[in-house]
Amino acid sequence: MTTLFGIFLLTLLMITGMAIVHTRNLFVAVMLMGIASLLIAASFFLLDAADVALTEAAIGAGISTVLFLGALALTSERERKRRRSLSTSSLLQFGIVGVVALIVIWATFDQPRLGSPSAPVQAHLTPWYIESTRDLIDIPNAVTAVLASFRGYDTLGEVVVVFTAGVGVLFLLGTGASSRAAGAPLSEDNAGLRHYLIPRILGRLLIPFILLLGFYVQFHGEYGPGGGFQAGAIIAASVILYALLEGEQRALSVIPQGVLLAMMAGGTLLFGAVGVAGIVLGSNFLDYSVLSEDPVNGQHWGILLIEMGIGITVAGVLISIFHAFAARATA
Amino acid sequence: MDILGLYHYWIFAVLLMTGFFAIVAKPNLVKKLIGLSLFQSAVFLCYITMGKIEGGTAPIMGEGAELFSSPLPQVLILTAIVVSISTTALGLGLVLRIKDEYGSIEEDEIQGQDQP
Amino acid sequence: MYFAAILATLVTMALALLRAVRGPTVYDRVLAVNMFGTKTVLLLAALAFLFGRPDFLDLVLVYALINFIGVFAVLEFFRYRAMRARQGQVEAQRE
Amino acid sequence: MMDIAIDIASWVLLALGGVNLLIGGIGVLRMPDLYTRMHAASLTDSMGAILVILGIMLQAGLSLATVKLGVILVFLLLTSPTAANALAASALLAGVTPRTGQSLHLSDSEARE
Repeated sequence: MTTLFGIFLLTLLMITGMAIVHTRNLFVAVMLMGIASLLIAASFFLLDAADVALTEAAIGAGISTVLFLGALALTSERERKRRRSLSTSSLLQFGIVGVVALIVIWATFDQPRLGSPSAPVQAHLTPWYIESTRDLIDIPNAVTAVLASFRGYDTLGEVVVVFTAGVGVLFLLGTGASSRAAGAPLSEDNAGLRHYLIPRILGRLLIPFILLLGFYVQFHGEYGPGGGFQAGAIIAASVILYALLEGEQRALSVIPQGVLLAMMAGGTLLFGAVGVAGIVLGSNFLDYSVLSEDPVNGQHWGILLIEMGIGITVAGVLISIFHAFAARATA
Repeated sequence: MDILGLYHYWIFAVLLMTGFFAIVAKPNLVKKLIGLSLFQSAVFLCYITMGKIEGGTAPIMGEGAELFSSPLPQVLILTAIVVSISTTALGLGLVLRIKDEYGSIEEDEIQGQDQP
Repeated sequence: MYFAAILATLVTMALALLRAVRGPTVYDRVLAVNMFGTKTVLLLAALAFLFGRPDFLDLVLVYALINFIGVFAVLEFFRYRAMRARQGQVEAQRE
Repeated sequence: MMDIAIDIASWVLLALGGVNLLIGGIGVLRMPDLYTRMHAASLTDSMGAILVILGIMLQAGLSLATVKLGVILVFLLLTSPTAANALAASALLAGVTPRTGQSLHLSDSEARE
């Protein structure tokens, strides 16, 4: 029965995807992307991936829409109309896409069926991870254990990629500090959604709860779905909500750009430092067992610290990216 | 049951190609990035589907849970989602700079300006 | 037990999606997205209980709180667009 | 005995919630203009959500899950009317006028002109 639910959701997703590509109005495309993100999160949940669904919820529902709308506000909202004739190049495009689609569908016939217990994924690695999480790390959430401990190198790489992307956006768009210093102070009219009284009051009411939820997800990540990536995104979303309500200047005066840069670098450094601490205490890079007398307790400490590093970096990067886009809009 | 078991993968193939079509055929750069995110989503779903096990539950141990789906694909995709939003932001930043330089975000117009 | 509610939610989601695709105005689409969000919250809440893992309600909580930001982003976008249009008019009158 | 009573009550609530959701969904699709559609959408957000979540709450009994469900319901009941209010206000400011009288009989495609 749940398989049928999944099929229904995925069919809706396919329709949404086609509508996204078909429409010429980019604003509509972004709205439909919001729906697609909700459908994807629901599908993740049906496929037993609660952590991934939480990540998609934190990222797709808020931050992704905000970024795309910011880019649309600064460019144009519509695709330019092109003459509709079946030229050779458009035939070629349809041909290539069709052929590749057929190849991919053909390749799926070798895939193990959905949920098959004899699939290679389930063969030896999954039981090993589940067993070892119980024995070596002793936390309920195997995803957090794999993310932070067994595949710590991998996660360090991902955090560095997020950090690098954030630095890249700041290089491309600037931190906005120079234009703000030179330009006139923003008029009242230009500062957030001040005229919408009800949303503004309610938004201010909700921001503390979102922040609280962010911290809960951060520190509860070992026991339930959650962890640093999700918590960073949720905290960034609360700051972005504040910036939307009160104007970007206010948000920047609460968390200045310097602090954001320190968060971006500091979180990544914290992750690396925990790894180096493992070497200093006489074991391997990112081996947390030596952080405490008791190896299991050491693992707990290591996971807690690096999840904090991840959360700080992700929150810093996402808020910085938002400010970089917003500063361009008000300049 | 065989057909239903593969249906998920077919949807991903179609979604993958829908995104790919936007990347190849649409001249608008923002639309290309939207297509790229669709493409990424299809890959994410494909990975998560592979980790699912019949009758299992999410790999978070609790009372009454015996059989767990694979945590490994979930870890890979969890980080990939955050990386994908960062890289999409980087792409959008590039688009904004291109708009500054060329005054357009349509691919053919930009190429037209490059060839005198 | 939960099947009736889940099925109704899924059908409502499909109807909302149809409205989002058909439009006709942008506001209809924003309305559809917003409605889709609350339906997802209900769907995930019912699914969490169907699976017998009520501790996954954290995820639903995130959705109930964060979905809201999209609407604010849209409002800000409309406001910015209106402001741009007004600026454009003033400049056109000056010339 | 008590269990059966609770089961029946939660069945009724869930089914009624489902009916409300469906009615709202059909309304969103069939109503003639934006404001009437918002009316239908708010039916799913209020009655639909309240009944479904109450139905689930009865099943959960006295536990942490019930508290979480209550919090979710409160947040839903706070946010969705606010979003609807903001949306209606900005649509009205942008010049989307409610349709009245004769124009109600126009179809979607004519109204777009």
